[in-house]
Amino acid sequence: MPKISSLNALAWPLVRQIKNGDVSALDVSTAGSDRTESLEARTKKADRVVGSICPYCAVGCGQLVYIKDEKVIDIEGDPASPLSNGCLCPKGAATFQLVTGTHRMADVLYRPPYATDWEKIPLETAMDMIAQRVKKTRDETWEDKTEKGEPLRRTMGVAHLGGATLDNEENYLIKKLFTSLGIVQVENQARI
Amino acid sequence: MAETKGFFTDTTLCIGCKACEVACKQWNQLPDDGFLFTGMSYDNTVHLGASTWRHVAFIERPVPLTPQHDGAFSWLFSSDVCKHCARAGCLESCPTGAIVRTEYGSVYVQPDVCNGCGYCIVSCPFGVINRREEDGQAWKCTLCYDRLREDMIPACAKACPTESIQFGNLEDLREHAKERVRKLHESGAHNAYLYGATAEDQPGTEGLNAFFLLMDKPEVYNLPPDPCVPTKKVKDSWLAAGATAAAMALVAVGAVLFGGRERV
Amino acid sequence: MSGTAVRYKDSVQPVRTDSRDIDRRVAVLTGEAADQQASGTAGEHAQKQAEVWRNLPQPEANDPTYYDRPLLNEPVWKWAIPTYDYIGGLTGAALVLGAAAQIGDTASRERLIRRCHRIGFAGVVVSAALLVEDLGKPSRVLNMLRVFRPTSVMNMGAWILMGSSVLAFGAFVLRPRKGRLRRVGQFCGYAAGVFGAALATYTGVLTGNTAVPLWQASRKILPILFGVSAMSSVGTLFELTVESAEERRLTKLFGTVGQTAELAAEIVMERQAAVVPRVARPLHRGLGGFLWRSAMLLTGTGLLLGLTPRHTRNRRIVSGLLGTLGSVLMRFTVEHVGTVSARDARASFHQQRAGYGAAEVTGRTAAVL
Amino acid sequence: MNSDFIVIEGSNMAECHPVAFRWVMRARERGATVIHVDPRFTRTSAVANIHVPIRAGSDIAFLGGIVRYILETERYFKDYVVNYTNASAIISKDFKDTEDLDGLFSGWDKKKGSYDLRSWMYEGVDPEAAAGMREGESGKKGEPLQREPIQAEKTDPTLQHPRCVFQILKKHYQRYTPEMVEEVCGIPQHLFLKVAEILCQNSGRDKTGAFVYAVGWTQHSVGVQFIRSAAVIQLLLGNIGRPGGGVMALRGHASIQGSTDIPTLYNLLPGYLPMLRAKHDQDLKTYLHLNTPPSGWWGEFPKYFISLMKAWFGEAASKHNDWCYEYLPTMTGDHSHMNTVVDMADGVVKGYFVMGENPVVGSMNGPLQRKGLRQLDWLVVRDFQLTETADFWRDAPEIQRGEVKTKDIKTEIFFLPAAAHTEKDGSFTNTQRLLQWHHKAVEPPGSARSDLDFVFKLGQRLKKLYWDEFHEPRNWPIRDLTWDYPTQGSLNEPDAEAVLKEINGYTMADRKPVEGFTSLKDDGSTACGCWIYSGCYRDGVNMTARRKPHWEQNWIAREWAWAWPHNRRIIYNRASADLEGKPWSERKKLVWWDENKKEWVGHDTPDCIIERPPWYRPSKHARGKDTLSGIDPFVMQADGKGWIYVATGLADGPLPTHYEPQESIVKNPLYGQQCNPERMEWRRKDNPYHQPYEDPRFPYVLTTYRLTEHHTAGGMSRWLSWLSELQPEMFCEVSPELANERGLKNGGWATIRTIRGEIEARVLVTNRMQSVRIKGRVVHQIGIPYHWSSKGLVRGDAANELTMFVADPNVSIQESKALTGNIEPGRTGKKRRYITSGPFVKKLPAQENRRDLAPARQKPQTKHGHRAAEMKEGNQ
Repeated sequence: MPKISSLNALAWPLVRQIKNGDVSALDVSTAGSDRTESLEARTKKADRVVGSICPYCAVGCGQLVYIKDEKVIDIEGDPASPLSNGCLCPKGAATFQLVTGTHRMADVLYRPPYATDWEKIPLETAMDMIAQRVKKTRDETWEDKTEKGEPLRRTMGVAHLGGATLDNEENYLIKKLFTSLGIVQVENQARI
Repeated sequence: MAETKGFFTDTTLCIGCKACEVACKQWNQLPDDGFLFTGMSYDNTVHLGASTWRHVAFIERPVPLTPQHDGAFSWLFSSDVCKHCARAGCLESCPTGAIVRTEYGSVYVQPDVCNGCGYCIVSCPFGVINRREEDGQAWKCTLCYDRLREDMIPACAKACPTESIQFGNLEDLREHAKERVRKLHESGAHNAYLYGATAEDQPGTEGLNAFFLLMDKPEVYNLPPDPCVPTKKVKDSWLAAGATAAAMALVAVGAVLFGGRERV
Repeated sequence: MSGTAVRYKDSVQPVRTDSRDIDRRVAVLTGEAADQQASGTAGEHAQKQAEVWRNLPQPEANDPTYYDRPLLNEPVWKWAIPTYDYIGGLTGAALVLGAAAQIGDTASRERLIRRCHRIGFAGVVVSAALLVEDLGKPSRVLNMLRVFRPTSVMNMGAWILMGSSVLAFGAFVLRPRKGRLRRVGQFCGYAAGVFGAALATYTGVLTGNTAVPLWQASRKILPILFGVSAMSSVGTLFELTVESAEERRLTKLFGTVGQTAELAAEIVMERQAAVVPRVARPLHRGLGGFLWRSAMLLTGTGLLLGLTPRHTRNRRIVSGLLGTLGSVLMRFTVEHVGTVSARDARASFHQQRAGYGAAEVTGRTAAVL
Repeated sequence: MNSDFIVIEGSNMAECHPVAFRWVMRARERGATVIHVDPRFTRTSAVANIHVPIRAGSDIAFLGGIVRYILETERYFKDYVVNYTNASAIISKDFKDTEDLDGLFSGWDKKKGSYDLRSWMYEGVDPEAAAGMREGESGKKGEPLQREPIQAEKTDPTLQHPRCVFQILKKHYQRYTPEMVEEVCGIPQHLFLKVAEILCQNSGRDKTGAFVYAVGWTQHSVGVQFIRSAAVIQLLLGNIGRPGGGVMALRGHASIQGSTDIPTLYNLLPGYLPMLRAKHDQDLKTYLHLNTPPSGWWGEFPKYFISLMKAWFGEAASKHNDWCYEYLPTMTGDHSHMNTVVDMADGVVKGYFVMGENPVVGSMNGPLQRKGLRQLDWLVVRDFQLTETADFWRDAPEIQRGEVKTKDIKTEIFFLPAAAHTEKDGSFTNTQRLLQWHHKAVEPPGSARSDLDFVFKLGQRLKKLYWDEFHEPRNWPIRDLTWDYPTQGSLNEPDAEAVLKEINGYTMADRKPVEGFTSLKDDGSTACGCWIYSGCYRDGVNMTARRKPHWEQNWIAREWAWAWPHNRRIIYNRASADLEGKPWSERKKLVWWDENKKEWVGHDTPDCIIERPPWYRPSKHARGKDTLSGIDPFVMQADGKGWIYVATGLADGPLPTHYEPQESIVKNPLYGQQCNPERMEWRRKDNPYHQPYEDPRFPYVLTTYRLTEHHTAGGMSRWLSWLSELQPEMFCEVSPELANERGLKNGGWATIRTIRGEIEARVLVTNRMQSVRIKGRVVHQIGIPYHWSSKGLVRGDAANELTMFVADPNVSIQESKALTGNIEPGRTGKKRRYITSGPFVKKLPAQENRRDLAPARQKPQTKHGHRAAEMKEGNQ
């Protein structure tokens, strides 16, 4: 819409121009708008800044996450990092889109055997179902000993893949839980 | 009035990673420019535009980079950006005062003022500023005006992993750039030179606040060899216009006074 | 099962929103370009436009470009601008003629003056409308008058149009009155003449004052071309309407001079452009070449037809039409060839290498390699 | 950054690790020579001082050539080599080199189809234990850390003894001449010599150089040996444990290092403790015995293992029940990814968890991957969006082509949205072993949860489910598993710091975090989840979250986050000082012995026993780490020396030897043995191979790779418009010559085919793809990035539809960087076929035996890897 102040005679830049005796009217001091005058980096409005690490490759560049009203307003490099000095590669620079993009799913989906479509189910239900599947498969495929009588104490019926994109703590719990369940086929990208 | 700020883009340090392009889009929250496979080496954004304020050019040449290099091939990268000319075509042609010269010497389009007349687009000798299809107004690099206000450096310069994009006080950058060229010449890279570093280097724009270190002809990077802000030449046009106006008046008066009479 | 099933067909491929695809529930967009409008389909749009590079990615050694991509962004102006150029010219010239006609004993020319002022008044209104029509943000048209920026031809134009409008209105409304009002109107008429002259020619300055190589090369001749074409526009327009013998002779003279000059200017423009062959290309090749020739042809035949003695009414109308078409087409052609020229990076490169870049004003070229 | 030369080989650093490359550029500007050895002219080559075009998969020949050059010209760093490496060690009489056996080492066992390592051992050292290690085909073959009680008994400091490592090395590489290098790699001699000379000139007391590699080296059937050859060069030049030196691995994922240290890998327990092997580790005693060498750092082994058991099973783990040793499952062979997939396809594996990975696109032989998924009972996928793996049942290529019907797929699938790194606390371990903490910034959207939360709550549920069955011994581990992490927040997620504290370790008595692994005990008084990470939470401070700006500390930046072990930034840095403990040179000083303080000091944390003087020599009866003398920098090696010659631990030879890839276009010019004899094959109908060389149907070399603009299988980039617009479509890169030969047009379409499948891609014709000349014959190479697939904003066929299952014997990493294939103009259209839906190229008589020397062929049929080979001749 038309800028009100440009109609209001006093705030009319032309008036300012004459006051300033500015012939060219090229400078912001003459032609600048109110918005321009009050312009500032949005990061200044952030409620808090959270230190983070780039989730892409293994260089481990430092990142700063700016939050306002519990929403992300900006993610950029952390100058303090001795590894990256605030730099990011294109992927790292796109982290904002990675974590706030519309591509991210917020629903738990379930595809029954032979079904042609996903259906939405509650998280809790899904967790229960998964736990039951694990137990069932484990019990059915449990191996105690080899024919030679060597100890096995395991199941080959359940396997896991993934970890290189996860946190150490997560990998630790995965390894801890699955090993105690007798699952040996735990693998990740390190092998791929 | 703060000191004049600018970019020095040293193409010999560029690795063509496009971090600058994405960092710019992220900070300014620009939309994508379309998913377009161009067949132009690794360049799929093609040109600066309304939604692309940093653009990395990829040039494959059948000649070695310098005599020191083996093989008969080299690959040039150059991150192009608005030049923020000392004499800026877009600025001087903007009828609304939407485009202004900021306290940092940069050229800034005020999105709340621009009425999309489109005159700046044809007035830029570098083809930088543009209007997006769906969009009513002109857009271009702001030199991160909003960040400068908080003493933050522009997003592209901050992200650049190899310091190919350097931001700072124009004077310091110029000094540093000259030194850099000297070093390169010593190392045998004789075709290294500065593009638009000073008014002497580029009289047509009286120097670029965002200047470059290049290794080949400007045309190779899609940069004009001797650009000129149109307003430098507008005098001729006004004179011609004045003369025409006068002539028009004369003919009119003549026609009125003598043209009306019946010829015998 | 499927009764309760939530369908996730869309999730097979991600949903595009505004080419940023940011989920506003978890993030805020307040960046400088956050308001930039972009439909999710901008992508496909771009797909259609750009053609894939088919050769080896390698610049030509002696005449390099960047994959033959344009250096400049082409004009975004639509039909409204050339139309504006024509109408504005017509208006301006009419106001000039109107002012001139006010000189001396005007008894026999009242109808002419009146008609000029009517055209002038109607013209400025239409011109303003066209100007608004072409803006990306019409609502912001008034920003044209935010500042007085001498370097911006369009800003000057805005003020000129502003002035012309006021004066044309004054002349049109007041001059028919009696006494002081008439004198004011009379003054407005003269003043409108001055502004009209500017209105008729500044569009040429505006077009020439750009980086588009062909327009740049024609920057001296364009104001002249536009100006004289404005004269012919008036002349040919009056050809179409019945006049008193005196008025006819008078306007015809005005128009004929303009038309002749228009033809001459077109030839000169082509010559000047051709100094750097690549620059003149759009005038010689393709649609541009055809339109350019046609415009000249129309103007030419119109002129000849008008000059032949023994005027029948029909012949006048025909010559008038041809002339008018010629002028209109010329404006559109100039617009078109400019667009074509902007697409040709080599036009700029050759022009500047040939010393018609900054060297023209600075006396030396800056190109290093 | 402190290097004088940097060889980037098997990595495209500028493209895949731009920010790390920042430091390479710094070094280059300081005058270092950057050399890029790569089949393609990449963005790295563009800014390197020298680009060396090489035939994909021939790196060992090139590096071997450099070793030979160093030895011939006597340019090795003598003091370093004699004292810090095992060059002087004397090797057993029974050792035979590839020179003698035409490409095989001594000890090849026809029946087992694998090596018996006894003959490779140091003279006078009992090889039994070493042999023991091998028998079980434990996946830990070649696992970098040695545990055998090995220390060379006999050495010859003059390096003249005919059987000393140095002389063996000389002999082994004598045929790797510049001429041979040119013949094998296609590298012009002058270029090779130039590089070799630069390496030598820029090494020594005052100069150092680094090798940088990535998956360009690991993804080969001789991957480990590629890296070994670089290590040999660096040891000879004295470039390890010193500033600007080293052999650097650049890894692709945020915490891929972490997922090896705290392994989501089948063959390891946290901290590189080996997983139990059914055959050997039948009880705790044997397990500890086999893994506790009397010499070297690993003498500490029991402390680490028992502390781990305490961490996992808490009070339940006691001396009486062998610290719950019997709670752990055992291995019976190689259970790595590709075997898992094969087992899926064969119906052995019924349930599968996939977390933050997209194997359908990122792993070998896509069709086989999907075949496996189709056979599953249930699949759980956790990711940001529906990946190709989550949606394989409705838009995989074979579904689109109608060869497989969605309604016929039985697999039950759960998709759970994952939380992003900004929505959870946790630490990543980067490629330099640096643990860095990322803090939770916002709550995850909707039902998205962190994997920590998922696993924790899954565990809780299982404990409940098994409640009534805890009497069963098999369920005791679940019963006793310590799983009482405090929860927090509105989603009451487990507290990641609590987990980190457990990883760091604490004393059972008062639950205080331990100082570091040196304070771990083997009496059950300490618990520690991962001994190498011990110290990351010392004094209850989260060291990994330290963010002290680099400008407030020295260039090593010891106070930024935390590096294992013991916050050491450069490992084996004792080697940066000479025998007397003085820096080799002022320019390259890092750590040194301070006579006044009577301890090691320096910029970095010294990687040695801090108060042990350089002149310390162990007594005869010394055990464990006391055996490390003052001049043994390589504390993780049993003998504290850098191993030029690997006496044990590697499956496929003590010295790197050039073998051709599984699929090559040429015959091995060096030996009769064509391929790595120990490589793992999967000879199945759904995983066929081309002929070993000169397969008329597949005349070109294919190599896969990544681009800056995308991330691995694309799960984190193909859905982002800002990245997608930069590389919007699948393409392949070919040289102008090849384009002419096959009529390909730049920007046009091409179909690339292997016997596994075929894909279509846009063509980039470019001089960056350089054809190499092998014996005057032009070898064309085709480059195919592997980022794209059927989903996302930008799409294209997936490169891994073409690749095969075949792997390195040491670490089971597949070979995707060098294989053969064919290319033709035009799109594939409907006729496209995959091996899973039947063969589609004309059958040739199988010539498998051309792959191996006769004795190497007899491979018994056991469960996994090449041992699983169903010997179907002519399975093409």
